[in-house]
Amino acid sequence: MEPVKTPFNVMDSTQTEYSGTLMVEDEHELASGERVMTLNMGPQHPSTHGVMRVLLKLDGETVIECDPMIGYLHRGTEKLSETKRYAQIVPWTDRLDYTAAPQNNLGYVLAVEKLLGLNAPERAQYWRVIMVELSRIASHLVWLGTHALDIGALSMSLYTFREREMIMDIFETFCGARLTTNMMEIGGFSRQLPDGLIPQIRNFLRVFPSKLKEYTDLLSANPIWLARTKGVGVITPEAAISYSLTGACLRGSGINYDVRKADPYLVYDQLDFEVPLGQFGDVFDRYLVRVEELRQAHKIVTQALNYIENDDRPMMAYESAYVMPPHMGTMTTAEDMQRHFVWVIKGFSAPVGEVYHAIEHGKGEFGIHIVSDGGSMPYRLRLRTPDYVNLGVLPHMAQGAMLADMVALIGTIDIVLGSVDR
Amino acid sequence: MEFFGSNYIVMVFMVVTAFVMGFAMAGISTLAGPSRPNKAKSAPYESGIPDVKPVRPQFTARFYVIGMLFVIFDLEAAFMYPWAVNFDVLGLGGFVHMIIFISLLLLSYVYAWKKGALEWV
Amino acid sequence: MGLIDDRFDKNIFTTSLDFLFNWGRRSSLWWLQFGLACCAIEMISASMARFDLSERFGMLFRSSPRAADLMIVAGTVTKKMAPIVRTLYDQMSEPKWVLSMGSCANVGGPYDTYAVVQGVDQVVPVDVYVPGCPPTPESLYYGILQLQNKIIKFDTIARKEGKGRAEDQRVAERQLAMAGIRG
Amino acid sequence: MGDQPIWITFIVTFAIMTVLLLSMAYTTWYERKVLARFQDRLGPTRTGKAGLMQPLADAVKLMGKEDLVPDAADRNVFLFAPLITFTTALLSAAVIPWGGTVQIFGTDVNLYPTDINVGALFILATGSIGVYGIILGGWSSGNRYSLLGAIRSAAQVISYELILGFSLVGIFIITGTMSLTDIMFKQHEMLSFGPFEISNWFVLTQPLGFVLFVIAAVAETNRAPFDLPEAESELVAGFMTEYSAMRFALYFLGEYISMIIMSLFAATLFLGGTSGPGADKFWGLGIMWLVLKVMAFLFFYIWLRATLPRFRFDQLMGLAWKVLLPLAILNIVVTAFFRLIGNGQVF
Repeated sequence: MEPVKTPFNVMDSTQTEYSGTLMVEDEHELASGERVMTLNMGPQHPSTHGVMRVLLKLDGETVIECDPMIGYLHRGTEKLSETKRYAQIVPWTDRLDYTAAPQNNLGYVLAVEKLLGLNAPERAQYWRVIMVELSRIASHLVWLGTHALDIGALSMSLYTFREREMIMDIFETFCGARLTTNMMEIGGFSRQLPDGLIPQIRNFLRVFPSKLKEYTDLLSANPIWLARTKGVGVITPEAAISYSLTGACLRGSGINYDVRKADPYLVYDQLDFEVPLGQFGDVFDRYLVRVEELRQAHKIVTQALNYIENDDRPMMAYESAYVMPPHMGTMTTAEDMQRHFVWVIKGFSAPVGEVYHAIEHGKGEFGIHIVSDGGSMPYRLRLRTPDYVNLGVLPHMAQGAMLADMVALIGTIDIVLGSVDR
Repeated sequence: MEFFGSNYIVMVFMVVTAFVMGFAMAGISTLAGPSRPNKAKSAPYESGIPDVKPVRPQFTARFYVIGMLFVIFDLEAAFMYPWAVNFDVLGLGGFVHMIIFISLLLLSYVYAWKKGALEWV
Repeated sequence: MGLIDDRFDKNIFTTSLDFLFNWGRRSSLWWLQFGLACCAIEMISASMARFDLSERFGMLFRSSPRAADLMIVAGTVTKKMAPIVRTLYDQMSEPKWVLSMGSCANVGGPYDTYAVVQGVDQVVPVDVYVPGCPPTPESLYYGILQLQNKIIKFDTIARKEGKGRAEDQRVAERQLAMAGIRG
Repeated sequence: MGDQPIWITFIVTFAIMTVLLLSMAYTTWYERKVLARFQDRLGPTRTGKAGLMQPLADAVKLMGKEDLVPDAADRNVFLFAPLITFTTALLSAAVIPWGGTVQIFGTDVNLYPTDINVGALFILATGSIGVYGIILGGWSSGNRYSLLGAIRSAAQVISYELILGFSLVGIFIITGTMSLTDIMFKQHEMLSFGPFEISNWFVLTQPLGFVLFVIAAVAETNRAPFDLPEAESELVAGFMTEYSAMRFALYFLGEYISMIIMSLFAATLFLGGTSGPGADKFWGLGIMWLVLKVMAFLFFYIWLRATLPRFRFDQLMGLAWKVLLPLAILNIVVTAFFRLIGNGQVF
């Protein structure tokens, strides 16, 4: 029998002759007569947040040059999307920034809805906001934990992941999955809200502020934490703009740009929240900005939940032809059954055109550019992932930093390699 | 049983025992552990990058500065111990001498600080 | 080196010693801190406060492969990453185990593309596969428990004639058992 | 040294070394359990009751691992280096007293291996030799992380060695001796404040020295927040990166034993060693008090590890040379001055 998939022929490193060629040309002498030491961090390294590789040139412990190398997790998501129908692509967006799957879902779904000229019902929009903001909290908690762990505050990651588990439970109640949620659908939500979801969210909202205080108590006034983060990795506002940073990296430098305010989507213009800004653009400011964003996200979820809690309008834009008919109708009426059949077998044909839609992701501006040729699959789908763009500033920040600062700098950008490499 | 150096017999005994213990423990894993060497295994580890040149050990000059400072200050400390032990005997005279000594020490310390020997970067 | 390994026939001493070593290996599986993709986050979740996989089972994160026993391949292995996974596996000291976590590492998962290795078993030998995309921490538990059961049955010193012989012996034993079942 | 046949000394010495090795194993268990409680976890539970067999399993596993020597390594140095750290760590125990002379089965037994008149210096000296193990191990590995870790470790340990040494001078001034046994028994004397009587622990008369000593001791043993030589997030495993199997374990043993030794040292110097209620009536109680003090110190070590982020290298060196060193010298001068007044040699 033929093998279904051809085996990948990996270089068998047990057999390769060991020649040591990689680093030879990288070593040279400085003007002071000292030798430059080349140090390779990653792909397997405790603090590169996945499989990034950073090649450092060191003079003693000072970084002269920093060269981030990516692509170790390039999985071809964009290319793969061209062979999938619009509604099928959502699960792949989960796996871009896997700490914040609902946000990726939302970015994609909104882009498709823009292409189709579709609007989700208000109730669905509010629930989207709730889920996305919860996911923002979860993603920031992962960032806070790992960032603190890199700098050496061991217990922090355990505390943040403890609260993150509560959000994971909420997601599990809502859609059945913890991490890769596949939560959003084009047109709203077709599923009913499960029992016990709202008390669960309420419980989280009640507990979270005290936990947040616990984190800041542990870090914000800790002299070692301040020494490690203040004045490290400074990005001036000009540099932040010229590196086209977004998210907390940009706002940490004091520039007020948040897609939720600048170009409101969903119902963000009806919600009351503030955009925290940094002052000096160093690692500590970005830490403060993100911690404040946690508070704001908590505020947003509370508002949205208060508004939508006792609502029982439909969650799906069933009037649209692009949306799968309701389950009950499929079972009872012939028209709906036919529509369902066509939708499942063939998908819908999107109008010809080109759209770009951006959302404020936990890590920055997450944009999706779809080119449609009128078929049921995108002709081209381009992802503008925030951390890929933000990563570009690493060599700039690393100039003259110390080796130990590198882990703080990598942590402060908040990269997730699934999203960087796509 | 009291003779010169009797204390140090115990030390020798401890050194030998500790060394034998350590040697035996390291030996057990040599004996009991498997051994399947290959090319990649004996290459230096560098975060998984397969083909790396071993490093040539070289230190930055700054480490030598710290080393020299240490030698200076540790010698001073060595002078200080006998003084401290005999403090009651030496009395005020010893105190004044030591103040002068420490002042000289501080002078060199301030000099080193101003010269930037204590700055790492 | 390796003076007593693979050198003796099975007898009461070798089997007891084997049991002792296997018990130690099972109870103290230090794992290589090595996350590739989404599954890594679930792996980290599993080792954090609620699940505490890493400490309760006597496992510890080690960053250096030299001191690690278990490699959890958590996530998509791309073609660019595969040689590095292989190198890391080679650089781990014997005895070592590999746990393939998640669909991507098992078979390539949803990524049937030009960039992705369709299963990490094409690169390194895998002991336990944990299905799921990503597997929940509970699934990872189950995989670890399976691996522990596997390790305790592993015989090292008694494996006199090498791996092939031991495999043959296992096949023969299995056939004998099957014959017994069939009557 | 009191009158006792040398074989009794050897037995006592051997017993102390064995106890140290065992207690090291259970220090790892203690650390894992306490750290787990700090972090809302359980710690080892599945290997033996409450994970009590865990250190044993770790040891057995490490014995059965492959002992790797990389090609790039300087083979002999690489194999020898861990033994230096391990041996010197154990050797420090030679001068720590676990009590005075006691009667066991009608024989006088000294509860310490030896009592040299430079005991405190001896521990500092063995600590410095221990660095050789680290620096040789890191240097000979032929690995970048190891080399950086080794250099960091050397610079750090020599800097804090100095502080450690200076912080003790105050005690030497007060006691007029460097023998740890004498220093310990000096603290068994009572101070009376009217109706109250408290032990004359040197933590009361040397508070600044105590603080300096504790900071330097944490740094000296390469523990958090000074754990730069093996800073996991930067240098993978520091100087231990290339070590596997028991040689790796020897470094581990060395680190934990020096942690215990430093705790013993601190307890003896500043917390009265075996002194405590009832310790003068029965020597076993004295040992129990000492063990309790050591456990408190170990708890403190773990507490630091659970709470604090890690220093950066320049901050670490700056702390030692710019803050702690002047303070240590100030402590010496002030102590000497007050001693002069106390002796009536001035004014």
